[in-house]
Amino acid sequence: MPLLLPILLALACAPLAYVAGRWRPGASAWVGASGAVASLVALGWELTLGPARLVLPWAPTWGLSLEFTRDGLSGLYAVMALSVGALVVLYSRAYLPHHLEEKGRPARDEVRFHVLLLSFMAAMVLLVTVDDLLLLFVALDLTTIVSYLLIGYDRDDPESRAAALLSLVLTGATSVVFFAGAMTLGLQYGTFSLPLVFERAATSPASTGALVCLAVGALGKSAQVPFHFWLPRAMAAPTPVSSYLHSAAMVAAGVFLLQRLYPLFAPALAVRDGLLAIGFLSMTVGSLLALVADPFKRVLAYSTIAQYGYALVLVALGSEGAPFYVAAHAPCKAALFLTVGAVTQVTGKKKLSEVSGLRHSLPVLAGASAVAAAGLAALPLTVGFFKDEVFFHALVQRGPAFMAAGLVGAGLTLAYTLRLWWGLFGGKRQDVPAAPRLLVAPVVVLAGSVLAGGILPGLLVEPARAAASAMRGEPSTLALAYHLDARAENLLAVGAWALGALLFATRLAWTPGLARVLEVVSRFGPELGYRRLLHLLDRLSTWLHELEVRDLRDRVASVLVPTGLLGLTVLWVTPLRHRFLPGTVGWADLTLVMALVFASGAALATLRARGHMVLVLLISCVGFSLAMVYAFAAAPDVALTSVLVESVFTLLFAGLLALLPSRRLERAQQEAQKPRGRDRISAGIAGVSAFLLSWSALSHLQADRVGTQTVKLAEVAHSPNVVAAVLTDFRGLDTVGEMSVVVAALLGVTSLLRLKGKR
Amino acid sequence: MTAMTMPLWGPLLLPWVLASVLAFLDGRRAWVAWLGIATLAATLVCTALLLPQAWSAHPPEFITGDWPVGVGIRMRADPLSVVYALVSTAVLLGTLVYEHVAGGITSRSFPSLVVFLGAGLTGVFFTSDAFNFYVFFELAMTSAFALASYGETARNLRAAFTFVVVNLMGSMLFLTAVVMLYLTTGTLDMQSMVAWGQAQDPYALVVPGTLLLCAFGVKLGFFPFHFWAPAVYRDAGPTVAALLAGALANIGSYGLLRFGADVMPQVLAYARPLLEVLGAASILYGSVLALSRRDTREVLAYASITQAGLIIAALGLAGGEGLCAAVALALAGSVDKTALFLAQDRGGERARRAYSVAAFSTAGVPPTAGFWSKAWLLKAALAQGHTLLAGLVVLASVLSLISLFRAYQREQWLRQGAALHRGTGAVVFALSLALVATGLWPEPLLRAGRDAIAGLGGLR
Amino acid sequence: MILIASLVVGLLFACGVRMVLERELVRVACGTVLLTNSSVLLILAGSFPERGEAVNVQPGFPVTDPVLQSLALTAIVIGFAVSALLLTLVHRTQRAHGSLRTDRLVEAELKRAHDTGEGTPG
Amino acid sequence: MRSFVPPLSRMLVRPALIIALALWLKGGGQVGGGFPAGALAGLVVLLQYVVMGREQARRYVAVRYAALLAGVGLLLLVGTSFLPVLAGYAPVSLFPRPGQPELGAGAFHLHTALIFEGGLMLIVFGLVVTVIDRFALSTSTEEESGP
Repeated sequence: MPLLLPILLALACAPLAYVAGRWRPGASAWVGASGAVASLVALGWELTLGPARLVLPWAPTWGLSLEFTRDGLSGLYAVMALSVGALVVLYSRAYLPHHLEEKGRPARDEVRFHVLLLSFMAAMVLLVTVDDLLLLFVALDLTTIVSYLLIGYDRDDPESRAAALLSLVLTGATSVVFFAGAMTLGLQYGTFSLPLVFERAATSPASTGALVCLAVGALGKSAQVPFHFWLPRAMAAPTPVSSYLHSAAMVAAGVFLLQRLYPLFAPALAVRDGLLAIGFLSMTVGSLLALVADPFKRVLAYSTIAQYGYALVLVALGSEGAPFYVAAHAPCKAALFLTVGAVTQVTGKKKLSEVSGLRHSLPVLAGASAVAAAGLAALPLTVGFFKDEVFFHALVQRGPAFMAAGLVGAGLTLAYTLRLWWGLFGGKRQDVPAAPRLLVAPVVVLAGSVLAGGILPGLLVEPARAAASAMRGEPSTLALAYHLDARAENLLAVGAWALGALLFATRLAWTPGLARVLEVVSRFGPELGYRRLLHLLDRLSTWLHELEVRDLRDRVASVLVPTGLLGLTVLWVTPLRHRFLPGTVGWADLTLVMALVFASGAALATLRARGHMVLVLLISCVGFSLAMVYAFAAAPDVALTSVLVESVFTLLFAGLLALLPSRRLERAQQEAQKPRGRDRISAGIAGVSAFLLSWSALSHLQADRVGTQTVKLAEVAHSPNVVAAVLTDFRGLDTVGEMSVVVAALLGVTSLLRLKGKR
Repeated sequence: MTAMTMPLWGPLLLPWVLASVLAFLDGRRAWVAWLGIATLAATLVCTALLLPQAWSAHPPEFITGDWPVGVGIRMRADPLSVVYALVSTAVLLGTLVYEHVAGGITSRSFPSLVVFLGAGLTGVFFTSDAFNFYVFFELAMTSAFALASYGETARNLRAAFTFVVVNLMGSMLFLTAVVMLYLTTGTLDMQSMVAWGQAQDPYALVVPGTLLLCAFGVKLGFFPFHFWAPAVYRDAGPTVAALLAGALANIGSYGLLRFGADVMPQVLAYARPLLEVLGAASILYGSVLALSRRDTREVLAYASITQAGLIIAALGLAGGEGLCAAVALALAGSVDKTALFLAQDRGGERARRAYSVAAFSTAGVPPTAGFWSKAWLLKAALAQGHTLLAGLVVLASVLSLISLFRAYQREQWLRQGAALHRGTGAVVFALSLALVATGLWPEPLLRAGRDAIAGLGGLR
Repeated sequence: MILIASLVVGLLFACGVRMVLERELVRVACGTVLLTNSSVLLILAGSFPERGEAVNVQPGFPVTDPVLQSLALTAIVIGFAVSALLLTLVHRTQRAHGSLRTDRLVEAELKRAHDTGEGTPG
Repeated sequence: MRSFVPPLSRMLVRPALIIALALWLKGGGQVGGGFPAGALAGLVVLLQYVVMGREQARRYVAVRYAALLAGVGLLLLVGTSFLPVLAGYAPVSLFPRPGQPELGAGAFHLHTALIFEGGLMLIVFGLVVTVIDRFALSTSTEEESGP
């Protein structure tokens, strides 16, 4: 099972790091990073072997198995997750101690962070390698859970707790919707296994509803409009979290899902058009917000929303460049996040308006981040150039309107990237202490890879093609090369640069106005809707709770009244013949009827009883009359028992009354005689339904009951008294149980009324 | 009965005898508590040993005194009985261990009553006789009545009083229903009732069926029979709340499955629209009300109403899949509730983790047991074309995610310096581990759900 | 006979419910006793039509269903045990709250809920 | 209230207990059984409590250890029902089994049902006496400490 090796190595990272961390907190990051690198190496070796699948038995009851795939798509994303993961873990080794010190937390909490980060990496690797709809969802939710824990890592900080909850709710909610879609598809095709699903989808396309559900899950994960607002809030997390989850991993998961499931979406043009619109919308919204945001991490967060909007557009267009776009974007964005993290750590500042001119103090960081920024803005000689190249290529095929939109988008990207970099490193000189080497090194590595991809694009062609063909299920002809001619893509790129430069140069003129407009607009955004909805639900909840029953009497009534009404309804609607038989009354029944009348009279009298003693006597009167009934009904055992029980009970009640303070009793008495109208109604409903239900039951007596059999068997059981035989022998188990009830009640009594001094 | 196979009376007798012995002893002593724990552990093992037999073609059964069927009481251990007994005993065991290690038992009779509760539950699950069901049911209920006031503050007593009075109504309804069943069918043996129902007019069973639904509704606590639950779960001690919500509520779901799906499948089919409405109402009511509650235990109480609603809705779905989902929901929910109620009590790192795991499970987030049970319900609902119910399940998941994690973040023990107790942490950790393990390898849960239903009267 | 018996069952049940819905703990306990009585009566009412001699049965004579009798006995005993427990609980509850009135329990419950800052959305 | 009631109630103890015993032993053949027997015995003790107070009533050993008696009763009950399983019989098999000869004469037969009923009697007696005892005890503390 060679396919498992990288996955197992990735899964092993977190536990290994935990063990190492128990030994020495600092070691966890190194162990985790080396594990990630080992997994990366194993993956690289795997990928040279070509595509493969692995199926392991899992839950045969549901026909589920653990299915893994190794193809271009999973390879590309896994490499991304592992390599960025390793770098970020190392970076956090340098970042975290300072962060923890600031928050006043012990240094050993660092291990938890590394473990969570590595768990996230493992979840991500799992997500991209599984080949089963259900497993996709499981891995997706794993990333949700770990991201909740990571975003809420500063658990003493209310803001980060709120951000964590928001991201949990939004990504969790959308992924449940995804699951509903997956379940629909699973039922439609009779399997969750992706290759089979794709195969069957070729003949019968997936239902639009299911596809929309799947898309919602992906959009929520990738922070696309209208679910985008969780991402900026999630920037409350420590920077390594943002740089990993919100550049290369978690947000990538959503777009990855769409790429993985592309064969399902391919024939559904309406859904794809919807995705296209959302992609453009996210692009615009993200870019504009990135242009005016002040905290650097927010700029990057909005940029992420915009960039995944591009990726979404590519998927919606069915472009073969979609996987490549995400892969090219990831190192650039991660490097920039790491840069701003380093800046924050060195300066203690978080906003663009608070820093400037850091290039003098942090030259290496400035240089490396310049490369990353160039990559993000798609300048030549970086891998980013090609991401826009494929983007433009896809747009060109759709016509001028799309081309114009792409041009504006790319221009905006350049503008905000310039604004960010210049804001940090350009302008008036500020002197700050040098950044620790471990904070800078990952940025340099990432920048190096961005540059390498830009200079030697040929290296990237193969993986990009493999991923594209895995996504679209057909061989890819994707080409990545510099063409020094006036083709549309190049013209668009040049146009975008010009636009970006223009926007950047004139930024002082339009920024305040745009900021004001956006502020007004964003007040009516989906975030407001979310808040309103939640608030409304809270109000509804409180209102319902105010209405809720809290009185003991109403709690009892709420059991009996619905039961009574339900019973009456059932009697009303069930077509049963001879529902009610009045029965016959002979002279022999006279005594019985009289005893019954006596019992009823006593029961009615209890309602009028003022004093407690009278009440108790009336209750026992009911009991004795019923005992009489049983005696006349030829049930002497029952009669005897109920006489004795009634006597004991009367005395116990009397004892209780003697116990209770008389003033309290009197006070309670005065209150007791003021019944509410609804109590009468409840009692009426309960009584009427009890009457009708018992009448119905008594009208349908089965003549041949087990009782007759027991009479015959009593002699065999050596017991002339049949009732005794039933009690002790035939149904002896009942009696043992019943006596256990008595003992349990006894235990309850003794624990409620303890002997003095034994407490 | 060879030496190798576990006799059916083993798990039945063991807690019963030892509960009687424990009744003599002072439960506040450590060794007595450990004896109670050992009893429940042994019961658990004995029940587990019944598994292979229960899964065989002829589940183990006996009739008391070897009398003819109907005259004697038949006990039977089919898969449904065994899985319910296993989970309930495990929950009781965890709770008893928790109470003991959390600082000692403060009442003389606590261990004995918990074991009596265990005996009652095992009896309820194994009996195949309607009246015997009532007797064991009363044994479990009375032990719970006696346990409900544990702690004995004014608050606990108030909860106990509410619990006892409301549940007495439920017991009364149940007794009436059983008697009506006997009067109508002439037998108390469940298998014979199945036969009667197939031969005669099933409409005659509708009235007792309605009463049973209401009686079990009170135990399970679904809308509109749930009004006692929030107050009791909030005001009873945390251990007691765990016992009531985790173990005792199982009687409700089991009873509905046993009487509904096994004894009176025709009546169940007849009641489907009603169950759907009640289920949907409980799901909505529980999830919405949980949102604004600030007391964690109240949040959990409403979450358990949602859970009850899901079970009812699952029963309301036609076909076996819905019933399977109901079993899985009940089993997973039982462990969830116990873990949640216990974890919110003391705090500590492990309790915190356990709480979040159980909360994820309740909300149906993988990889937890709760995910599979909700997935099953979703699957059954979608397979029936019941999009509305599927939507409700999704909504309930989201809302319970919000309310449970709001409570999680609000709790004091989230902050630093929460008391860390090794023993209590270990108990809740074990429960959450079970949830995750089932989530990662769902086959046991799925098989339990599928096979528990396979032998029931409705599908035979 | 059937009609009369079920009427009495209904009447006892209604009186019991009416008592349980009273504002006072002792009456609640009394109400449950009445409710138990009504269900026992229902059990035995099943054997009214064919009642006979339970002791020393001679072949051919009518017989009161012994199973119903034993069910009634069991129900009586369980009802008795639970009521004893309930009485004790009434005693303890009134001592803890200093009142026999159920609305006092509600007040105490609401007060506690109010103290924990309940009722405001979080 | 110095009247004839206290001596009378004391005099009632023995006959009542004898009737209870008779109810127990004849339960198999005629009306009676363990439950009424236990309730009757409990009733007599109850009378002692009501008439003579707790201290006087607790002169009897059986009253002081009533709760324990209930436990013994349950053990008897469980033992009679379940010990036969160790010999391979079904649970709740009473002896003599159907077809086996009976021992005894007249209305009185030796039968394990007797032990069974005896357990019943002890439990019911235990419950009744314990409840009244605790109530009585509670009254005396109530007077001391108040609500």
